Amino acid sequence: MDAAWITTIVTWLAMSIRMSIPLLFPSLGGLIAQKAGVYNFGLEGMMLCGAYFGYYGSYMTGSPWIGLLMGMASGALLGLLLAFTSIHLRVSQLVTGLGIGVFSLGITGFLFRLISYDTDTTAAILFPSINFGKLGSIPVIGDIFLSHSWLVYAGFVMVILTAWFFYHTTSGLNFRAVGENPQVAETAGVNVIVNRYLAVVVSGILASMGGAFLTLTQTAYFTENISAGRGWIAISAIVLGKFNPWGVLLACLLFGAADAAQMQIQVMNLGIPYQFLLMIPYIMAMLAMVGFVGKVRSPAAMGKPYIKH
Amino acid sequence: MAEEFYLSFRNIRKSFPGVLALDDVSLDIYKGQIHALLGENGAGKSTLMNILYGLYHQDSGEIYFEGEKYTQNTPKNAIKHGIGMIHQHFMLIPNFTVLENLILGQSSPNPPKLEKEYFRQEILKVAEKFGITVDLDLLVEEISVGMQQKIEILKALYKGAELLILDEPTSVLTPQESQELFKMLLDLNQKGTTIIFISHKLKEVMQISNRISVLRDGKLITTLTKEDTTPNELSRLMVGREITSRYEKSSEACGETVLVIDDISLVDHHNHQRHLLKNVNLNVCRGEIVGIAGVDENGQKELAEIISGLRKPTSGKILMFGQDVTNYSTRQLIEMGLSYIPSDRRNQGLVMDFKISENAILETHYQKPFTKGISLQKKVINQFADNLISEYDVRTPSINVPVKNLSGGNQQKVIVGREFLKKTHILLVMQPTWGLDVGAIEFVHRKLLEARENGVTVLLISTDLEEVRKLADRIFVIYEGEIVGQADSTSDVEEIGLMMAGSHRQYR
Amino acid sequence: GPAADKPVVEEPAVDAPVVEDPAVEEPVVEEPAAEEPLRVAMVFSTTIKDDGYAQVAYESLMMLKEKYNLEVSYQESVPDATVKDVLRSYAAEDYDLIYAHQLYFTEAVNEVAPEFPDVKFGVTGYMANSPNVIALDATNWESVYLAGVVAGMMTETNKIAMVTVSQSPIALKMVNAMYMGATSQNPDAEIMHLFTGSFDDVVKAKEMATAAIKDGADIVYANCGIGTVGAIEAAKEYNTYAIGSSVDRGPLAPEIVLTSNVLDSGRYIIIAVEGLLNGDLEWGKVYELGVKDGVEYLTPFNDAVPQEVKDAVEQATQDMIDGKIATPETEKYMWD
Amino acid sequence: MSELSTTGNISSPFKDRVMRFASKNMGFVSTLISIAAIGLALLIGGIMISFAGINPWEAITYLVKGSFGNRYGFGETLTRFVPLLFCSLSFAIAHKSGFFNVGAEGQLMMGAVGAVLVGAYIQGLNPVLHVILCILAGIVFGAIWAGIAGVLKIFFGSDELINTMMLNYVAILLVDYLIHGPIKSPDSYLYVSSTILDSAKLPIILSKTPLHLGFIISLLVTAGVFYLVYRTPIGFQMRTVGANRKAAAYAGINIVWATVIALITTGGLAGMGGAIEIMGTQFKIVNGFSGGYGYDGIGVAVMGRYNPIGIFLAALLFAVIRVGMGAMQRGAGVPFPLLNVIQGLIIILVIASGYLTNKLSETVIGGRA
Ligand SMILES: Nc1ncnc2c1ncn2[C@@H]1O[C@H](COP(=O)(O)OP(=O)(O)OP(=O)(O)O)[C@@H](O)[C@H]1O
Ligand SMILES: Nc1ncnc2c1ncn2[C@@H]1O[C@H](COP(=O)(O)OP(=O)(O)OP(=O)(O)O)[C@@H](O)[C@H]1O
Ligand SMILES: [Mg+2]
Ligand SMILES: [Mg+2]
Repeated sequence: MDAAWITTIVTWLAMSIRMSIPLLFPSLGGLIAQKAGVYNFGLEGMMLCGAYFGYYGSYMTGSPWIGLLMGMASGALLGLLLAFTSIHLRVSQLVTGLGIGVFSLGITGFLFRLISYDTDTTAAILFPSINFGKLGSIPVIGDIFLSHSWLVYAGFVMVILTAWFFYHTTSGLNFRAVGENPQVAETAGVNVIVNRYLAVVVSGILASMGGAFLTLTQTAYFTENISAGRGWIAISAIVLGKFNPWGVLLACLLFGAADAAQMQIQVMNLGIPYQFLLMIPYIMAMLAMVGFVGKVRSPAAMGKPYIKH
Repeated sequence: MAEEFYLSFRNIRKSFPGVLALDDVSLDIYKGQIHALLGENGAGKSTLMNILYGLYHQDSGEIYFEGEKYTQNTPKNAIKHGIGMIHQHFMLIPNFTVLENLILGQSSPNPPKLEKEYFRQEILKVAEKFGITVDLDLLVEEISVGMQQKIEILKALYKGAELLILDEPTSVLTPQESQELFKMLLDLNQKGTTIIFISHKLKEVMQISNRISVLRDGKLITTLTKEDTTPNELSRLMVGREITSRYEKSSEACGETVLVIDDISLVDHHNHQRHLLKNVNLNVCRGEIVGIAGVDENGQKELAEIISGLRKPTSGKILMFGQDVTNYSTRQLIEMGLSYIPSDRRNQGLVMDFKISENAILETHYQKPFTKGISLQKKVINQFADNLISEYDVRTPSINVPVKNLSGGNQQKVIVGREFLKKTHILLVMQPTWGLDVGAIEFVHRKLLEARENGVTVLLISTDLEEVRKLADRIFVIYEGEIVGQADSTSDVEEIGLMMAGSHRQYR
Repeated sequence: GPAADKPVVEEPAVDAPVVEDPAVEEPVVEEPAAEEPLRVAMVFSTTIKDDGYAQVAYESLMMLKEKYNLEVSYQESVPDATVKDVLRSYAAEDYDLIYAHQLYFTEAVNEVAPEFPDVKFGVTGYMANSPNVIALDATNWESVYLAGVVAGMMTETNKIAMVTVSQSPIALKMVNAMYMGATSQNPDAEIMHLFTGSFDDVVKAKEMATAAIKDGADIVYANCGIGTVGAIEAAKEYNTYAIGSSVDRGPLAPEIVLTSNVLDSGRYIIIAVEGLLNGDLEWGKVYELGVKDGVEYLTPFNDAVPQEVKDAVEQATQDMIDGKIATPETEKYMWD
Repeated sequence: MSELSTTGNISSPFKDRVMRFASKNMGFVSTLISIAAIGLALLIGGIMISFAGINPWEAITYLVKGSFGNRYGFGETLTRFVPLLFCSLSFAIAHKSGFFNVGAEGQLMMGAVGAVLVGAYIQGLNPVLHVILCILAGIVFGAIWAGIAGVLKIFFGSDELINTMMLNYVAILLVDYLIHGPIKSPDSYLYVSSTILDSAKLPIILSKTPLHLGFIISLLVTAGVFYLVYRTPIGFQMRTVGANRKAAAYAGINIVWATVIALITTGGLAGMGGAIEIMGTQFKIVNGFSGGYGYDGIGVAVMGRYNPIGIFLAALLFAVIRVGMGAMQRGAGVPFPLLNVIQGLIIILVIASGYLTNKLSETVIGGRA
């Protein structure tokens, strides 16, 4: 295999990882909410807010950390809103989510216009890629795995944490029970309401981190609707990943890789109509569902409000 | 005055949309006693207990527990106060393992880690102590209802309680299993555990309880001590009339054979070595009740599904009125006059979110008179449903109530009514009286006998040996998918019991 | 196909109003101030905050508002599907000039205009079939051709990455112009044409450019809406030369942005409004404006660009004005 | 157990009277509640608008004037209403049949393609026939698109949420491809589809407005759909399968058949919406011609609580938003993002206000039925 090919593949893999992370954070967020029985269809909106406030914080204070915190705070607030409507008011989680999406699109756009109304948008300070010193320059490995900013690795760590929490802690067991059958959980003395609130707020925070990832590591600029539908893909990544953190990771990598592959093919200029190339990730997802995912079992109480008499 | 009692309910009132479930109920429980709650379906037994345990909240009234006013009734608090409850509808999560279900809510020895192995040991100890054998690693959805019941019991025993509530714990146990349970209960009671026991089976109540309270229509009728009452009095108090427990039926010779089960076998999809059913042969005559006795999960469900066209056998034939119907669809069979009362009312028999009226026409909706041309006839349907709830005594504010809001007993009556009210030649009934009160049971039994008189062919599948012996002309015993023996109402209970348990067989 | 009904190119030298420094516009300012102000409406297909095409025009509109105290109104993010309704509503609210700033609005404008003969319509497009319509557009290729000249001479790998949103006729025209410009100086130059499929996906644009760079491209030319920013960032990260588009992208990365080809999309509305005020604009015509009209140009080069390149661009510009350079194809890639 | 008076355990004569009124006019009351919610949303939005230095009252008046105040706006509103109605029906019927169809957007697009193929390329038909054929084509294309997800669900048990969502993206790209090549208009300089022939266009029913016959059709279809679902055996079967597959099987209902019908209807409705949008207003496919009708349709169905009147009102609301917000921009110069903010607020608050309605109907009528 000649050098050109190797570079192509290396680029592709590194790119796949970068493309997956902005899906991974919201997917994990959505997963956590859904495991507790609440559908988070607000991921897209929460990403947008994360992206905007991440950008804003970093650009105002010059510290991406403060940006990240502001982004997460915004996500937490939206999470709180969704938690309230779905847990206390028991109204449609789907539609509240859609509403949060539209609202966030608007509010971020509006605020963005307030801070900059002239042509030259101002750059935010980005998180640098971690410098692994010598390791970084290991040919293939270095380029693929050691060329990213800390948030990328944080994403992977989150996967491990979530998996550990779900399957290796008592609170994780109770947590999953809440999503399977709140009444059973309650009879076992588990506080359904608290668990669900936590879940949804955390999911908001994670989703907003996904957004902040875009403006704090990928591009230094916020643009209206920068999340560009990733929040929706994230929702399918959850099902594709069979509601399991590791599965979700694979699903996000699949989407990322497919998207990256699609770009690589464009670079090769094979004369395939670009629309078909852009379809690849979506078709892949469907094939994956049929191929090796099969029947997915969602948490039994997902989307169902818990009524106590 | 409340002080002297261990537990006191004072003027408890609880209403659900359109239903007054508990109407000013006051009840006292002595420490160290076994106190039984009796009452018709929908009388309010479960609701009262669910309130104590904190699943529901009373609209008004107080609870006094160990001399103090017990205000914060939540499950968490109940557990803290040493109240344990075995719920009527199993509080188990189907796609969690048995172990996970048992650990749920327990605090780990070294948090936050989930010490599965530690719990496994602990639980196995308890299980052993009470002689319960369980595979902790199976998913709950994979185990039989009877087993699930035992898991519920184990859960309560493991968590340990000073006050143990059991809501219809025996409804799916075999007589032997029930006896084992009672041994445990008495044992616990010796050690000072107070027990509240809900059951529809008067024998059991008389056997183990010290005091007995009767609820009717959400009101407390009376509380008696076992010594100064009798089963007949109790049933009169519950239902308001005498209940006969013996039926005499005309013994007529077998007419034409209507239903032939010809050498049916069914192989397990997942494990081809395993037979769910093995060479089952049966002939059922017109106007005869054939009972199939057996411990739960010995192939009864599969047999019923094959007869009703929901499953195809691996080999063998089903004949009805002489035609081979093995490959008929369920609808075709229904149209031929097959009626089926499945055992799982909540998942198989009813659509819980549908109104009573809609559930009443689940199978016949497309036929005249319910459908004319392309449209459903609301009026006709409602009349039909109204007639059903009055004739079958379904306790509900209206036919527009979703059946999920009915007490399970009343849910069952809806199914029974539906199946009896449509044209029926062959009646396939499975566990027709699970969770029913004595009145309702007698009612269903009478209906079955009535059908028999009218020449309907009845195949009665039940784990309740008493029931089978009472009703069936001929009894077959099924064990691990095979018919292992035949008997009749005169045969010796012991022998049948042994066959059910698989430790004895007539056929080879 | 489209080639057939390609817009007729007028002799702009005559028709196109010479656009001088606004400051000199004295006489005009007086009269409109007298009677009640001119009412001008503008329709955009994207957000006006797109850092380019729409935003520049929006800013011109605001400038005009100040200068001639116009009464202005605008609607942004109007989908092609509903633009007719927007135009009609504006006409009903009797505006004097309704300007639709988007090629894809051309047919709608020409369809609606006849319904309102006494309202003037303008469109950034290619067709003006009714006497109350003007269509103004850049050649959409001349300055790209010049950028191509730069790219062709500056590339060492002979691989020039070009990121656009889609394969619209305009996009193809630009790609081909880039190709012609580049090959005019360097026959071995190749173009890698990449699509983001979206006007606002910055991240994707950046990844696309990255892919191209990794694949050997050493010049990145991006013309993909907001995405352009992302593409230039990629070039910055890999310290590869980039050429900006539609507005001056120098500020984003002065050291690597060689130049930007500006299509001054802010100019059309100015021409339309001032033309209406001075009455020196001929309606029912298509104006295709380019290098010679100062609507298209390259921004000042950065220091990396050697003199010979500057000269070559100089020369090419002259040839263009003399009409020595043929219009590129809009149908297919000219290299296959 | 003894029955309760309809007023539950609420005393006080006044409350009593309120309750009795509510019990008789639940629909009306819930509408009032929603309107109050909209009012609140506009209030909050208004405050933000005034931050942007615009007179909020003026802005709000433009919202109403633009969508109802003048003849054209009125017609435009009802025109937008049509595809919204179709998409919400599509979602609603899928929901009733236990199929989570978020794919109306894609199905609508494919329906439009069908309409263009028949409408633009089949010549010399008499109008009535041509129109009917176009609509049928729309239905078929939409149904096929939904059918893909359906087949995958029935035969591979794969989740329809993903598949319908993915199929939306695929449809958008596919349509984009088609208008770049196969069905590109030969006489346009742009990449748009061929225009359908006059014989396939729906007549305008309100002169000097874009309002077309599709509006009437949509109302008839709504009636038809609800008749199908609640008054016919097949509808009964669809609902049963949706509510409890097992019980349906035990009742001898043919699950596959019922599912197939459900799929055809859900996809067909969205497809029909697309066809009618083309035949009534757009006449050709331009890029991004749907603009999210499919997604709004979900909101409409849920807000409308899956009942005809509810859906009618909710669809109207969304149409008013779509049209009125344009007017707010043009008239009062409200910045575009703020319009999204307001729209978002309306959606969230209206759906949240459903809580009150639920509470009321529980205490009043009994049961969450
Ligand atoms: N969650 C609920 N929602 C609505 N109605 C309810 C609910 N729980 C109980 N009910 C009604 O309250 C009444 C009492 O029900 P409950 O379950 O206490 O009866 P029960 O004595 O347990 O009957 P069974 O012997 O069948 O278990 C019944 O009519 C039932 O329909
Ligand atoms: N949250 C709820 N909403 C509506 N109905 C409910 C709810 N919880 C319970 N029910 C129904 O009300 C009835 C009474 O509840 P309960 O748990 O006491 O069951 P039950 O009456 O003892 O039924 P069974 O006899 O089948 O075991 C049950 O049939 C149950 O299905
Ligand atoms: Mg009960
Ligand atoms: Mg019961």
